Amino acid sequence: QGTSTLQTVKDRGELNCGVNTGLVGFAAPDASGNWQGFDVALCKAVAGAIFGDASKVVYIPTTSSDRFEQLTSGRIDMLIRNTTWTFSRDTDLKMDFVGVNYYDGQGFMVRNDLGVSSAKELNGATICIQTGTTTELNLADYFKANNMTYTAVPIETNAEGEQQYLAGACDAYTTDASGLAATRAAFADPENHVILPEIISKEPLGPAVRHGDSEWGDVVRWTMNALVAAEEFGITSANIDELATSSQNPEVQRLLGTSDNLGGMIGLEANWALNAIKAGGNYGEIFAATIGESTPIGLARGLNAQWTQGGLLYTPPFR
Amino acid sequence: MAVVTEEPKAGFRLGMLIYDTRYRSITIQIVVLMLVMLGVAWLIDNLLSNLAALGRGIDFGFLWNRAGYDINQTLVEYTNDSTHARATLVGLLNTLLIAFLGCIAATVVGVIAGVLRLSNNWVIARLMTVYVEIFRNIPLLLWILMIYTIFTEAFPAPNAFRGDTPAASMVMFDTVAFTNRYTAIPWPMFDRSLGWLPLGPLWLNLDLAAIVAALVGGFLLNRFILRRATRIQEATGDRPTTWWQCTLALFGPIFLVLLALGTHLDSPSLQGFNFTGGLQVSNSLVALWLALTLYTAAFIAEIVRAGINAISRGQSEAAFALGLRPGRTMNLIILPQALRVIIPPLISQYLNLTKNSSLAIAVGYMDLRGTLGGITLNQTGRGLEAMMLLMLIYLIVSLLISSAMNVYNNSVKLKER
Amino acid sequence: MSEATALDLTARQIDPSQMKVSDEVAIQITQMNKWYGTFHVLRDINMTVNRGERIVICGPSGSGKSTLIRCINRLEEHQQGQIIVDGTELTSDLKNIDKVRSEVGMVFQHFNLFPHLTILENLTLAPIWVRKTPKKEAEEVAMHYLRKVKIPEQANKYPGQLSGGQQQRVAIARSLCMKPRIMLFDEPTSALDPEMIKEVLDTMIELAEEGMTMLCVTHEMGFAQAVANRVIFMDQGQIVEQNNPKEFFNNPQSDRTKLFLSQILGH
Amino acid sequence: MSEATALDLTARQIDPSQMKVSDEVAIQITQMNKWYGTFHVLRDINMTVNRGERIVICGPSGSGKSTLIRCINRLEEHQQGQIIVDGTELTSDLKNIDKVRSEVGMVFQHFNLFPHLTILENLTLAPIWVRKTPKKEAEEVAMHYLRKVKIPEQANKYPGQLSGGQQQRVAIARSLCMKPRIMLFDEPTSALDPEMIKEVLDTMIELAEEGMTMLCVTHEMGFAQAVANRVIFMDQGQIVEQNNPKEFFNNPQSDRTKLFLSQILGH
Amino acid sequence: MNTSTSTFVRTEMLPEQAPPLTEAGAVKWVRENLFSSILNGILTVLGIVVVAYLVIGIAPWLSRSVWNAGSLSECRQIIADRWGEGVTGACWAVIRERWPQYLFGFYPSHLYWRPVLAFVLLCVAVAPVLFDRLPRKMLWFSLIYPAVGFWLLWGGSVWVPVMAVAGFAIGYAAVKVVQPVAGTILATIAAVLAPVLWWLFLAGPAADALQSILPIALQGVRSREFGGFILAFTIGFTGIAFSLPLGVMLALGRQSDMFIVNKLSVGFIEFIRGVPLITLLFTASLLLNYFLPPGTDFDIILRVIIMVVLFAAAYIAEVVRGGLAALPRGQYEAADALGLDYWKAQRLIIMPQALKISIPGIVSTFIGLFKDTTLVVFVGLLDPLKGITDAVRASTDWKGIYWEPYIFVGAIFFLFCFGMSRYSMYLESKLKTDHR
Ligand SMILES: Nc1ncnc2c1ncn2[C@@H]1O[C@H](COP(=O)(O)OP(=O)(O)OP(=O)(O)O)[C@@H](O)[C@H]1O
Ligand SMILES: Nc1ncnc2c1ncn2[C@@H]1O[C@H](COP(=O)(O)OP(=O)(O)OP(=O)(O)O)[C@@H](O)[C@H]1O
Ligand SMILES: [Mg+2]
Ligand SMILES: [Mg+2]
Repeated sequence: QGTSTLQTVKDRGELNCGVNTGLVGFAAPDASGNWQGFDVALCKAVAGAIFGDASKVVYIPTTSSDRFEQLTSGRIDMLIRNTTWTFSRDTDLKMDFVGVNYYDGQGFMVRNDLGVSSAKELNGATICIQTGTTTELNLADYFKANNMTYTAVPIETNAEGEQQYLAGACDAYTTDASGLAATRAAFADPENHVILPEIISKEPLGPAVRHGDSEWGDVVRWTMNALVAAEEFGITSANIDELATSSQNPEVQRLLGTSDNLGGMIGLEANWALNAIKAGGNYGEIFAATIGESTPIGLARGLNAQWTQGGLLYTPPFR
Repeated sequence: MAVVTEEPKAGFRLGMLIYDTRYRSITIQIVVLMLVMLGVAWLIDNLLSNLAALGRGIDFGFLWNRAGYDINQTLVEYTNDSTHARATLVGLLNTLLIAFLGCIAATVVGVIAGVLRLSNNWVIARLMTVYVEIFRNIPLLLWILMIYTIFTEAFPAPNAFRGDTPAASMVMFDTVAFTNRYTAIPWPMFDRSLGWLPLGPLWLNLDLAAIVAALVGGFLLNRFILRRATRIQEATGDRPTTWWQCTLALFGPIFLVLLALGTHLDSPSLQGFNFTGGLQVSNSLVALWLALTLYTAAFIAEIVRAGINAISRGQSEAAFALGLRPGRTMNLIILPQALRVIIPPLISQYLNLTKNSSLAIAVGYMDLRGTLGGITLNQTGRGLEAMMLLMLIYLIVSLLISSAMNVYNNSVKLKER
Repeated sequence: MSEATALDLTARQIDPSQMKVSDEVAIQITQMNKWYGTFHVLRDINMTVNRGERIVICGPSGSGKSTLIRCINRLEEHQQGQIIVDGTELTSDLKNIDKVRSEVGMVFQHFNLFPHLTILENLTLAPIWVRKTPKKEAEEVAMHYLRKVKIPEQANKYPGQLSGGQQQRVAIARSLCMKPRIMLFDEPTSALDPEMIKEVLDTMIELAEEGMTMLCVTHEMGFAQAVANRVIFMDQGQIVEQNNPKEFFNNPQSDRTKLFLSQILGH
Repeated sequence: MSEATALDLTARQIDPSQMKVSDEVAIQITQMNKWYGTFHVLRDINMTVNRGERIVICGPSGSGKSTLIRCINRLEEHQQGQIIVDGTELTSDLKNIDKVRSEVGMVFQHFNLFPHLTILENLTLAPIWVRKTPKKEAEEVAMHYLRKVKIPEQANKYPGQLSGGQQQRVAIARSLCMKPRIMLFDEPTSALDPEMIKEVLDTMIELAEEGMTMLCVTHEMGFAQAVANRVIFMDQGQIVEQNNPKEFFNNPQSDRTKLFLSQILGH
Repeated sequence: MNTSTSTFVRTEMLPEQAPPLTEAGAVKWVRENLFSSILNGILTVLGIVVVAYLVIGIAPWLSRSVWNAGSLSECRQIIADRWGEGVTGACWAVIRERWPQYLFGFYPSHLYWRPVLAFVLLCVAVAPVLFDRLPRKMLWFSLIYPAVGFWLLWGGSVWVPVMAVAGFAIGYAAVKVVQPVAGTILATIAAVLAPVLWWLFLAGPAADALQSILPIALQGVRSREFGGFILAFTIGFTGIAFSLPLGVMLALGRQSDMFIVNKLSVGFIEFIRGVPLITLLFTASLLLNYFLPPGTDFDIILRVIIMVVLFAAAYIAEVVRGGLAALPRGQYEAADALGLDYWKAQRLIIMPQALKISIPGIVSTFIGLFKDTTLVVFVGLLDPLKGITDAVRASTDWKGIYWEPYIFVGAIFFLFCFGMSRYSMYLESKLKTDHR
């Protein structure tokens, strides 16, 4: 497309953000129609970075089958729909993944009374899977590698999958571990279900943009990095205004736009990161507010902790 | 005589393109054709430039790549190592299977409901009216979801059959188990199986072929017997009783073939998480089948009712007055006429059912839409190609069905003055 | 109706009273009553028809003429009284009904030919399936009657391809193929165009000349005068007057009859 | 057909030869040929109709009478020869066709009234949409003609509520509302019950008395004798004989005409 | 008895008598309607058993309905408290709490009056079409209703719909101006070309200009905020309104004896009828953009509506074709003979009759279309059946509730579809006796 995405978005005055049609914790409309969730927060941050106003986002629900077309056809500017970064998606489908906002892996959930403690014991089981993701392929590969058989019950949506699983229509429910946790948390009897220890795949979930518009990719990538960096530097939505004026840390100053003008290099205002962080807080705050342990989803940070705490979050330096 | 007119053959004027009946229709057609071609050219031009901008072309090569996913119901050999093309074939066969089963069941249910709706039994007629109205006026998707939910909610999980005092038990002398995943039923196995015959990419199951041959043979034999009865009737006036001969002809050959193949029933039994042995008919198939059947049957019932009503009372009265008994009247007079009225809309219901089976996705039945238009599309991202192929296949199936209908229509058209 | 045809028919100079009427009783109806729901449609019908009699039934619309005639071959069920046809009483006994129906032919106002069968098949259907006649023989009989109604060349056409008059003649032939001893006609000409009425009436007159017992609901007074030996006038489900045609037309007794006759002959 | 009506008409004692006929040519047909596919339905038709003439066309069924009359306002297309109506030649030029059609009124056997419109709407439709007459004026004209055909009180009924004869008179009035200079009738009475034929014929006779140019396909010989100043007899797509009514009926020349006349007057 | 002695004259007419007992009253009714034969008796008993079984199965559940609760677990608690442990009951509280979502999706709640008003006006607009006793003048409102409805639902500047409507006025004016000068054909071309040019190039700027002079606007609402039954109604009714004219055109095309026009219509109709609607919807959501100029992006609801319209139009075309075929040739001939041209004959004579004949078919196509609006869920729109229900069930409060939402949605669909089918039956019976 002729003009740059950033310019298009600025002209439009709104960011079209492709999200899940409804996955609690990541992206789902609440009863009054406001979108909430981990993915949604990133949309808000990007909007904050560009416009200084986190509300200038249009959430476009995408299904697993139409999400890539929505992006390549330009109807959405960025896709942030718990989408796994894979080689073929990055190359063949002409998309650019700009980073990973959640490190996930596929796991299994079973009932306690099934008496299974390892995925290796699932030979012959009936397994509910949500179609249209990488899960089918992982599942097939895993069972093949372990020389086991299974019956797949393909399910269109998570809600349907839960229902089937709870009604006992399948022995195990498989999807990304984050999703399993979220699902289990909402059960009436979470204690009767276990998530098996095996994580059978790497599922780096991240935002994707169209291939060939690196400037726009940079905006999204560095907005995300800014959130991670903010957590690393202890910048929170509570103290950010104070730090913006008083922080002596040069990197914090650069990040918040008080020195240098990093924003100008990617075509944004100087205080872009400040606005991005203000939109929903830093990575840790967002995590805690949407999917963290205090929420019904109750996910631990795990791999998604800062590198300083043994996790994989590691942002390149802002300079 | 003051005739103010020009010779018709006099020179051609431009206005004649519009005001002369000879040229007018040609003019209009050319304009329409040009507009349509312009439109199509515009679309194709957009398509090409869009694809060029994305750096993609139309490429069906993905069909020959490894599919990588499993399908829970396969009528032909399929593993996750098979190609996407094969997955498409599996999906197509699943679509055809549900369409076939649905059409048969819907016809049976629909005809019964339609006839009962005309019955003079007040309770039954009302009941059928309620059934027809309820099913016709509520979206099919809702029926599919509801019936599927009933299945998952109402039947026990397979592990309920486990243990010394199981919560659930099998029915029909421990041969059939209804679970919330599938219905496990006994299935014939052959001791002296004939094996498989390779035919290109597909394998022909010789057992199946033998059974089909026996069925067809029995059918032909039955027809022969009926023909013979007609011949005898024509010659002597008396029609020999044929019902036992027909029964023998219809079922004899298949019985012999099954015997020859060493058939025994393989009953399902619980092993591990699930039943093994026999045949497990997945609930998604059964629920979808039931929903499609009941929904379409409601429409068929109306068609049947209208068809029978369309035959005037005078026809049966005339037959009665000639001394024909009601049964004969039905067979010789009413049915042949009603069928002419019924069959064309019936076939378009078959078409609808086939197309509606694409809602299988709602219950995870892997039909054409679920494989080619679902997982394959998602995995390869080839939306344009997959959708075009999907439409093409549906279109071909539909056209085949409707051309069969046209052949039939033309063959039974009533001769008029 | 069309006076032309009426005149023409009488011009044939058949004297109805000359035609043979035997003493044998063909149809005997005694104190017959019928209701549709609560509507009393036939009231105390008493009637005897001798073999060879040709009876015309007339009366205003809704007076129960069709119902009466349809009771005779049990297309309608009566609730009280007796109907004896050719010695067989009509009860709900299926065998009796079958027997009566195979003795009695019926021709309807709207022909009721079977549109999916050829003329020949229409004619042979009942002989083959009810009388169990071999097909060949049935076809010969059929062709005989087709010749009699003067349309043998139409044998392999379908009813839809024939004119109304031709169709009605086929309907008569179809009844005749069962060799009935009694023929019932329910307004056989009232659905026909005027030109076609004549050809059907001609066929019926021929039948009458051969001594067939006939009951005919019709308003063709020309026909009544030409062949009937009795005219029955019905009103409100009752037989109001009954007389030979001459008397009936020239000297009606009841007021209702007079009124009725003035209406249909008036114009 | 019904001799009663025929007699009645002649009883009016109009002498057709007294009605005015001008020398102006209204319709001129020269060497006209028409085929349906390969079937040669009209052969070398030559015919001149003067303004004010009243021509009756008769002939056996299938002889091409309807086709001829329908060619005159281009409901059918002819393939050879010339048809000139009121100075306008009928070619494939739409303007000429429009012109001719607005000069020529046509009445069909089956009336072809528009069942979804009231009588008044039927009558005003063409004046309003084709002649662009203001509605009010069109309605006045319509009422005028309805009075003329003697059913002004039916103006707001629907065609289905009228008897056949009334419907046909409405159809005539509908044509007249376009103020045509020539009227074509295609068996206007053959779909009517005998009682209704007269009322339609009366209307047509009135029209004739006013000097309308009329071409009428009909078998009503009474009508022909009463008003026609020429009778054309067609057979097998050709004009076989053409004469004034008196000569035509009393002294037919061709054998075919004789045969035909004997058939329709015979019974 | 002898013929000559058979003279008989009734002097006194017999009075009507009551039928014998077997012919009337409840006894007869039961005997004839329930137990007229053994088979019938069995069927009756069977039917009663089935009904009883269903009632016994469902009635207790229904009788234990809870209307006030904040979540499913609360609901279950209430049922357990009230009717004892282990029994099940219906939890209608979910409907009570979420009905705005079922009706309006995520339409801003302070603007609910707009869709409601639009719906009320829709009834007003549809009334004169449905009931011909109402004054014909109301049809003018029906004609401009699409613009009114659009403005109420989506909001924005009033001038956009006004300018859109102006296009039709311009087309009409073009005819009036061109026809006397250049004849019908050119007038037709002008009638098509002028509005199209207007819509493409002038309407937008004109609306902007007027808006800046005389700003009248409603708060804009985005398509994405549509959901639930307003989505179903919007798609359903727009689909109905636009598929009818298109279907009529297609039917005329298919009846036409012009080879190319005929074949194009046939090809289009057969193609659309040959593929499932769901694939067309996917085309709308996935592929349409490939076929449009790079960079165009238009509303998803609009795209879906276009597909639904095309789909329904193909079916309507077949229905109308049946109606056209049922018209006697004489009607065409009479119109010709009166000098009406093709379009006038179609408009004044043929279509009014053909459409009347096809009403049952058209209505059942509409019912199908309305039911099919539930399929938009597969392209990510929040239809009432699955879209909203899934959204409701995704919330922690109402996780695990199945029947109540389904029954609620099903009941509303039934109400409307059944209403439509009854209306068509009313019309059919009315037309049967009409003008007779
Ligand atoms: N199946 C029926 N159920 C109820 N009433 C009926 C039925 N058939 C006929 N009737 C009524 O019975 C009365 C007699 O009907 P019938 O057809 O015998 O009259 P008809 O003398 O033949 O009249 P027409 O000359 O019009 O044929 C009429 O009032 C009619 O409405
Ligand atoms: N559309 C048509 N296509 C082919 N043949 C036709 C068509 N219309 C009429 N014919 C044939 O042309 C011949 C003349 O028909 P036409 O209707 O003109 O006869 P007619 O003299 O009016 O007969 P009738 O008295 O029965 O109305 C007939 O043989 C008829 O079968
Ligand atoms: Mg009768
Ligand atoms: Mg003719």
